[in-house]
Amino acid sequence: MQEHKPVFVDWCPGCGNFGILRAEEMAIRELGIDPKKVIVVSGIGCSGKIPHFIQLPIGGVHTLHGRSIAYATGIKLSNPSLEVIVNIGDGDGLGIGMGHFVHAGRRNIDMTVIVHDNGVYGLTKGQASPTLHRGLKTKSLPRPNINDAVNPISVALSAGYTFVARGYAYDVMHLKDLIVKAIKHKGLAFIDVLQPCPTYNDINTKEWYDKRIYKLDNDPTWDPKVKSEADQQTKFERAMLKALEWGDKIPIGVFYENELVPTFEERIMQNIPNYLDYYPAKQEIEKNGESTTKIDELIKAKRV
Amino acid sequence: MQEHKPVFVDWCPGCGNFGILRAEEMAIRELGIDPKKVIVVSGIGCSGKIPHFIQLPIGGVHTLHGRSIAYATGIKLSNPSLEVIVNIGDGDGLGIGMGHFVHAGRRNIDMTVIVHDNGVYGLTKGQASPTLHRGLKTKSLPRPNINDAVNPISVALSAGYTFVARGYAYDVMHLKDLIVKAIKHKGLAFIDVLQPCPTYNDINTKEWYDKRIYKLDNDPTWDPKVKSEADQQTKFERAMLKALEWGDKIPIGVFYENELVPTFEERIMQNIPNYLDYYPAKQEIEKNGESTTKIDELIKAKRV
Amino acid sequence: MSRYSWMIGGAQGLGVDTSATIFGNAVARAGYYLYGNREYYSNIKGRHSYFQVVFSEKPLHSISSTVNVLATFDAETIFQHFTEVTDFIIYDKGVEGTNLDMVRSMEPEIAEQVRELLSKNGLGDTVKDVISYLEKKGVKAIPVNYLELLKRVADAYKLPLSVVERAKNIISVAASMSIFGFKLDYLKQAISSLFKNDLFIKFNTMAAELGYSLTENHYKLPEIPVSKPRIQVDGNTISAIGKLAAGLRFQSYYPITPASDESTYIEANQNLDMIVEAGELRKGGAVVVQAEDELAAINMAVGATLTGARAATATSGPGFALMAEGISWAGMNEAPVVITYYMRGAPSTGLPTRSGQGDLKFALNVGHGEFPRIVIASGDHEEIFWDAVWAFNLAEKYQTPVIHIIEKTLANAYSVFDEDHILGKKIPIERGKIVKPSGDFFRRFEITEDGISPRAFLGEASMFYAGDEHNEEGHITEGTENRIKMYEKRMKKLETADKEIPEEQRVNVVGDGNIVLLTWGSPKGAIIDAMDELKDVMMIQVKMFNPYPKNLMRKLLQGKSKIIAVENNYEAQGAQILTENTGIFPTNYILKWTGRAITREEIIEGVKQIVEKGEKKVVLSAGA
Amino acid sequence: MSRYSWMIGGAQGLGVDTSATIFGNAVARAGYYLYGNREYYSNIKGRHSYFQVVFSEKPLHSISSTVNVLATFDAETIFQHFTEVTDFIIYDKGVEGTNLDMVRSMEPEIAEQVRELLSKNGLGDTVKDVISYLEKKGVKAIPVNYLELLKRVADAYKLPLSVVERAKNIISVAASMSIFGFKLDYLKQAISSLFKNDLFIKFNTMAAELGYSLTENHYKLPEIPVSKPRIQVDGNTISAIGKLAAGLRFQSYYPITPASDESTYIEANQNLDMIVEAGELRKGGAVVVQAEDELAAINMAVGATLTGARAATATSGPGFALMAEGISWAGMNEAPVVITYYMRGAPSTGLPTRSGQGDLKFALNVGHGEFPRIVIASGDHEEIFWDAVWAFNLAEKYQTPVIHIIEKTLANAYSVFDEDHILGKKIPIERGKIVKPSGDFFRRFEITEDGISPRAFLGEASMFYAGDEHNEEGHITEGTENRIKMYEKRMKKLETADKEIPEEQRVNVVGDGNIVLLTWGSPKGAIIDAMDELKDVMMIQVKMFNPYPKNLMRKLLQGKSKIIAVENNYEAQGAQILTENTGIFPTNYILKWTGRAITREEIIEGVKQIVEKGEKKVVLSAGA
Ligand SMILES: Cc1ncc(C[n+]2csc(CCOP(=O)(O)OP(=O)(O)O)c2C)c(N)n1
Ligand SMILES: Cc1ncc(C[n+]2csc(CCOP(=O)(O)OP(=O)(O)O)c2C)c(N)n1
Ligand code: SF4
Ligand code: SF4
Ligand SMILES: [Mg+2]
Ligand SMILES: [Mg+2]
Repeated sequence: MQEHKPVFVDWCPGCGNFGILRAEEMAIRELGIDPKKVIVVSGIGCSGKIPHFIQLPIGGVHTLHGRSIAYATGIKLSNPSLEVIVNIGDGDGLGIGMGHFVHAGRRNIDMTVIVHDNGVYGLTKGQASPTLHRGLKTKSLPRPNINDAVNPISVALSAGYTFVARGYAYDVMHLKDLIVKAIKHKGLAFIDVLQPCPTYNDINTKEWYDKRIYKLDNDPTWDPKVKSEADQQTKFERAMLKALEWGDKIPIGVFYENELVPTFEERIMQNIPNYLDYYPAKQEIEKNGESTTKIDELIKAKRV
Repeated sequence: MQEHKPVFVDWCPGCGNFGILRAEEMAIRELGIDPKKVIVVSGIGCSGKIPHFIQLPIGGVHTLHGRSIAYATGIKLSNPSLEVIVNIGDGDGLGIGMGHFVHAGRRNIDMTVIVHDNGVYGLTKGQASPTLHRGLKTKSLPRPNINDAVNPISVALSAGYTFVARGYAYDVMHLKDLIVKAIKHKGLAFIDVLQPCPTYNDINTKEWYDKRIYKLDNDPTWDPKVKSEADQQTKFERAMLKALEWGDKIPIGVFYENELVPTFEERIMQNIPNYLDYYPAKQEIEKNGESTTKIDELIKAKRV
Repeated sequence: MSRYSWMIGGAQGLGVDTSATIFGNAVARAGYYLYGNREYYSNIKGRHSYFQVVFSEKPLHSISSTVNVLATFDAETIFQHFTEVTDFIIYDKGVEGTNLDMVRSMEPEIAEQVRELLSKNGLGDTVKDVISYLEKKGVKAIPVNYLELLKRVADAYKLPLSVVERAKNIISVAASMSIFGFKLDYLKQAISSLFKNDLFIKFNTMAAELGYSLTENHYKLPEIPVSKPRIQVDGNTISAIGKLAAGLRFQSYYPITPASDESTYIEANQNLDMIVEAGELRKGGAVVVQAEDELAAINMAVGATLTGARAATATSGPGFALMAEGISWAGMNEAPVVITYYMRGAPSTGLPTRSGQGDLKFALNVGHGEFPRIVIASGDHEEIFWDAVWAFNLAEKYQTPVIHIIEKTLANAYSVFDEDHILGKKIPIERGKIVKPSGDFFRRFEITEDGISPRAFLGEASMFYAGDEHNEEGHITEGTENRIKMYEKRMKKLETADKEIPEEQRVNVVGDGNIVLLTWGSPKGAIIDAMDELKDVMMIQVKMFNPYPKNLMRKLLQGKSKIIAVENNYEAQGAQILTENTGIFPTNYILKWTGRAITREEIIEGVKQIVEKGEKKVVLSAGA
Repeated sequence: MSRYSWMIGGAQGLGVDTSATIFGNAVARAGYYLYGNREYYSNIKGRHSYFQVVFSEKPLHSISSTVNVLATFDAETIFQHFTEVTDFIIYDKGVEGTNLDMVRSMEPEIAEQVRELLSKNGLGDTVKDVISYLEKKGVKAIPVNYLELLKRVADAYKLPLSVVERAKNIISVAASMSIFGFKLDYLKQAISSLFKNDLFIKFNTMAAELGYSLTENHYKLPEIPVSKPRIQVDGNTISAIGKLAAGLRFQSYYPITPASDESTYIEANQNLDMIVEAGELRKGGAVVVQAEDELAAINMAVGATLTGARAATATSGPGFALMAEGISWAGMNEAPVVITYYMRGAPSTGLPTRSGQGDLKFALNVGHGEFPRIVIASGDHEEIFWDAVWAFNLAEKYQTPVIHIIEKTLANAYSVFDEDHILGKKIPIERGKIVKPSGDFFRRFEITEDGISPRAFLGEASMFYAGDEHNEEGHITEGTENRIKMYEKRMKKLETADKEIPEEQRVNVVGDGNIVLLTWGSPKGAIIDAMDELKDVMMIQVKMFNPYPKNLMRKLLQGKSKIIAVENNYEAQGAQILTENTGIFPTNYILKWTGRAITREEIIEGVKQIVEKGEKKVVLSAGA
């Protein structure tokens, strides 16, 4: 068997996922990180296949529906030298995975979460995803959607993500820039990517988005970055209000950016001072077939 | 065996849960609902025991950790004539149950969710719950909490709850009023109840709260109720900003109230017109040991 | 036996299923019974999918290893299936020059195998090479100029080529009809009945005419007079209809292949008529909720049962795994929830669109702790209907979760059978011990002799449920005496069920030879269909695994020369359950875990290997 | 055999555990081995809890049905336990007038039983009635005026009464020490070593002196010289230490009784020293994450294993149920995750603070699909340590999830044993086939003869994992040939393990009589302790359920006159696994599902019932 056979990218023609794939590859290249240190963790769905399709020698972990953030957490915390990117579907990450999505915000681990937001459960044939608005009837729905939509941006802000952005799958360069920023960001970064699904979502199409999307950066006064404690409250509130904008105008770009919140890794270091130098994956637990770990003290503390 | 032996209320002396119990009983009495039509659904935790302790002949369903909203959904939708109240712990409802908590907001079923917010996992001996703030070290924690807290009010608002309030376990009359309003509210109501746990949470104590709590109603201009579509955006934004207030001053009362959003029951009626008259639990599916359901059309549609 | 096998293949998303359904429908109109099996990748567009239809004058339940007529319109189908064709291949003249490397959607490993086979025969790797290989082996190749024919259709209706493109399928279906000797009219009728859009009917009818004239009647199959109406249904649909007939009024689900089509069907048909008084219809509805995950789905359904509604969920492996905790609560609280378990290729995400029987022991032991889990498994489409009804009756009689297993292969396959196997028969509803409470309080968990407590519903009186061990009132108690009795009471229900349900109802037995083919679920079909060519065999299909029909199984297996476990898994889990219950081991195994259905020929060949060659275990691999 | 049983009881939250630990510690100082068992309600304050300590010159592993000395300071303990006392009861003179109705925390059913028993003996329902009942039966009652003694302590240290209240415990412990004839000094030492706060040490020491002088030396137990250091540990702690010794560096968990104490201990001791070069220590740390739920907990741990860290989670029934899907992914992706499964009273929430063995078959079959699940179960505290180490070695050698079962009873019980059973012994670490990849790409799932692929870690080269069926590179593939081989490769690891692990290592055998007591987990202790009074018996304790030691079991059971399954469940699940694997059925059963541990006397009595009275099945119920 030859090394690394090319994998057939089996998304539908015209799928927005191609744009995300290209943007992510470009971002990794631009950052000049050793690809094998980049671990792309995904869930289940059309979106979940992305690690297999990346044309770089990365590490790919295609996990369970809704659980990729948990896998990523285990990977990153036991080897913080890795660059972890989580690609989730909107059903995957914001439907079944909503609990993990919110709780990740409470930890602020230094990694990046990218949602492929197509409004549908693609791989199971087009059911409504949690980001599809109520009353909409996409192609494969027998009737209009009866659930309200979640707002990924406001949920991410509420949850404590310290970098919150929205991108658009067909604006690859802009998305690439967002991914670069998200990866560079110290803390948990979130990008909601509007990703047309030409096969099942015939409402939020390219044409539909093209008419509505504008860039936050167009406004020269828009500065989402928190620079001081004092800044925090105002920037957060502004981001939150901006997050509510949806309809005729849809903003893309960075909503909020805050590096003043300590990362989870930093919080661990309060308890394990040499954590980053000698992290779990690095520790030599065995020598000549024997345990290296000294447990004498623990046992002797139990002496009677 | 005699009918209905009194159940020993085995919460710790001084526990805030007693206040919630009393307020809930009073609210049910005040509303004059037939107690057996009131179904109190709970999860697992000290809070989860509440249905057993209520001194009224209610229906009680003590479910699984984190899943009570799902049980309640099944109960309410198959018998919408019941009055369903969900009592959840903060670990229960906002930790392991966070996914259901958020998605319930998307449905707006006409029921009431009450969180016993004590900052700890009481029944498992005081670990940090998702509402405990970072850096706090309550009695049973070996070290300060390293996770950030979720904000139940802003998450509920983001999720789409149409009635959002906060109460205080030691202000029983105020809490009773909130519960009455929540039950009367047409749609999904949420009350975050600040509930001191004298056994494990030695930080957010009665003294601590008594100093900080104030009532939203004290401000005569505070009117959380959405009265028109136009009202919606402003009232929501104001509630969201208010939700961020925490620290020296902690508001209690109603943050947001909106009956313009159709309930899930109303949405079902778009598809099943006589749903409320002849709901699932009421339908006679059997007659003389035989099925009453006509399937002839369905079968004949498959003829070749 | 006259049994014909036809197959159509093509890239996912191009209408292969529809055309196979139309073909089947047309063949059924000619008076034939049939069985059609669908294979597809976990992909929306572009990967290879195919549909095999087998037909005969007699009812059928399995596919074949070989294909009489293979209808294709792309290169991949030819590369993937040419080894299976025996008589005819219909193919696109335009792809003759396509070689293996050009078919990017084909998995590299599969391309490699094809390349090897061809080069062993001194051939290159183009479609043309394959066609000459086939012709040498006596297969008749029918080249079609699809493009030209489609252009004609497009021109006739002034439509862009892209709109009529899928009529390719119909052309190849029509050519097949002609080869078999079936009337074109049947195809036209099928087209009219299955397409909704008039224009579609028109241009497809034209395509059918064009295709039909491409070939000649080779098999000259006679028309068979049909006296009674027949229906053509797949497993998802017949399960849905069975559940509605059984009185299902609440279904919660989370999308998952191959289960969600059942829920979609129920939702689309949720408005129902009930014959409440003689001659009087009352309208009601089944509520269907798309939950946020399977944890919610199971617990919503369990909650619904407490109000008296018949409630269920449907899922497959990954979702079922998430339901474990909820099922345990249902067991503890004696909630009659039904879980329709669509079994697919596992472990984990596995082969999500393929079949498998690897989860049986998981289903039987799901959830922590001891409580009665009734598990039944269906072997064909008719069984699915009746088992769906049975499941609800068992659930309510024994007040415990019931798991109904349907494999992916049956879910997506269809068969044709006589309508009166369902309509006109009594559909029994047994709701068990339901009472109207008299007082304010109701003791939901009263301890009784047979373990079954009278049951009333939330809202009718004050009553309590708890996942903790509870007393008769449903309140938490940790006392040992109550624990012993309440636990025993729950477990006793299984003994009661074991006494009440005749063991004969839990096992299907066909034949009484000395060689036992011991199976469950879908392999039943292949075995039954193979039995006319096998000597001295007996099929034993276990339909209920808990309570297990131990006594009958002991009796049936007594003194048999061979007990061959036939299953779609590696461990022969059904046989392991036999051993656990009876101490009897199978002597041999015919196993398949590729995710593809077992064919009739594989059974014949497998038994031969065992009986004649003395093989202990035969591992099957047929199917692309 | 000289074996003494002591018990202390009182409302939850009042220090019953601490005083039992102190008592044990003091008794151990006198040279005795001991075993202590903890029982408590799922409640934080107010419900009844108790601790039984059994001690002897020889190592012990079980509790007793009866109690020589019962130390109490409230009424409920007397009502709940007076039927168990044989020799002494220490009680609060102040509660003599308390009657059953006044004890609101007692479950009504239990109160009813007590009332009945007393009234049958013509007695009323006060503590006084109980005391006279006991005195009539020859038990010596020792009334204590706790209030007065406490006041003296409070006065002496100028403390409010509420602060010194818990010294009640120490008073009764001290009185017990004096009855047994142990030196007061040992108690003082135990107090000094177990309390951190100086003031606490002081006033408790005073309380000890007061209590000690209340009674006289009755048993006159000799002091036993101890040559080697001994330790006193509970199951949670020794499991945690075992895991750290094994190299655990990542543990994710969600709080649950009785598992979370293990994680708390690990977190509190997460900073570790490693002997990396001879004589050189290097500091490292084990990361512990409190996850948002068990779904996250298992999947975090599985993720961590992919980086090369030894990773685990710990949970009990409800949490384990939520891990099913993640375990299936780990099986599919050959991730060496360890799950420490603290088994408790089930189903559902069940008896969350009591013990049980009802989840064995769930553990063995958890997760959809077929993949190797290695399951081991420990029978005592020493085993827990070594099995924790074994679990990680198995997981990494066979690259598959390993489930390590520890029952609640062992988790919360403690025993005293010789320190050198752990320290000074070689703690073997076998990491299996770990390689450093040479190129850019690493084929993680290479198909090999023994089913085990070389393993490298994320970050070392490009590699892929997928829950879908995958090829050697880890990319999704649905081809049948790969499916057959990759599936077979995974399953083969179980065969390899079965070949490599000596069956003798998977079974503990003691004695070689004709009557087999077949068990697993905690009942081992009661059986071993009972064996000196039983004739012609043999204990077989299965330690590994998968791969099952079939050959050895067949050999061991051959020709035995009786095979008695002894388990803490209803179905005798361990025996069902025996049958599934060997076709052998047990002849008899001794079963207990009250959530309380099996006592030594229950085993003796149970065997008698079976051997002498011909009972088929004995159901046990000892313990309040
Ligand atoms: C536990 C579980 N439930 C259900 C599924 C079935 N499933 C596969 S893909 C998918 C939906 C994917 O939707 P989304 O996350 O939006 O991704 P997309 O395909 O749209 O990229 C589902 C529900 C599964 N794999 N696992
Ligand atoms: C699936 C599952 N995981 C863990 C537990 C253990 N558990 C019981 S109570 C509890 C925490 C309760 O905390 P909270 O919800 O805050 O309720 P409180 O006791 O504080 O009222 C936990 C984790 C459980 N019962 N089920
Ligand atoms: S179904 Fe939609 S999301 Fe999935 S590959 Fe096709 S276009 Fe993309
Ligand atoms: S532990 Fe806390 S929440 Fe639980 S009963 Fe005691 S005081 Fe109340
Ligand atoms: Mg999607
Ligand atoms: Mg809490």
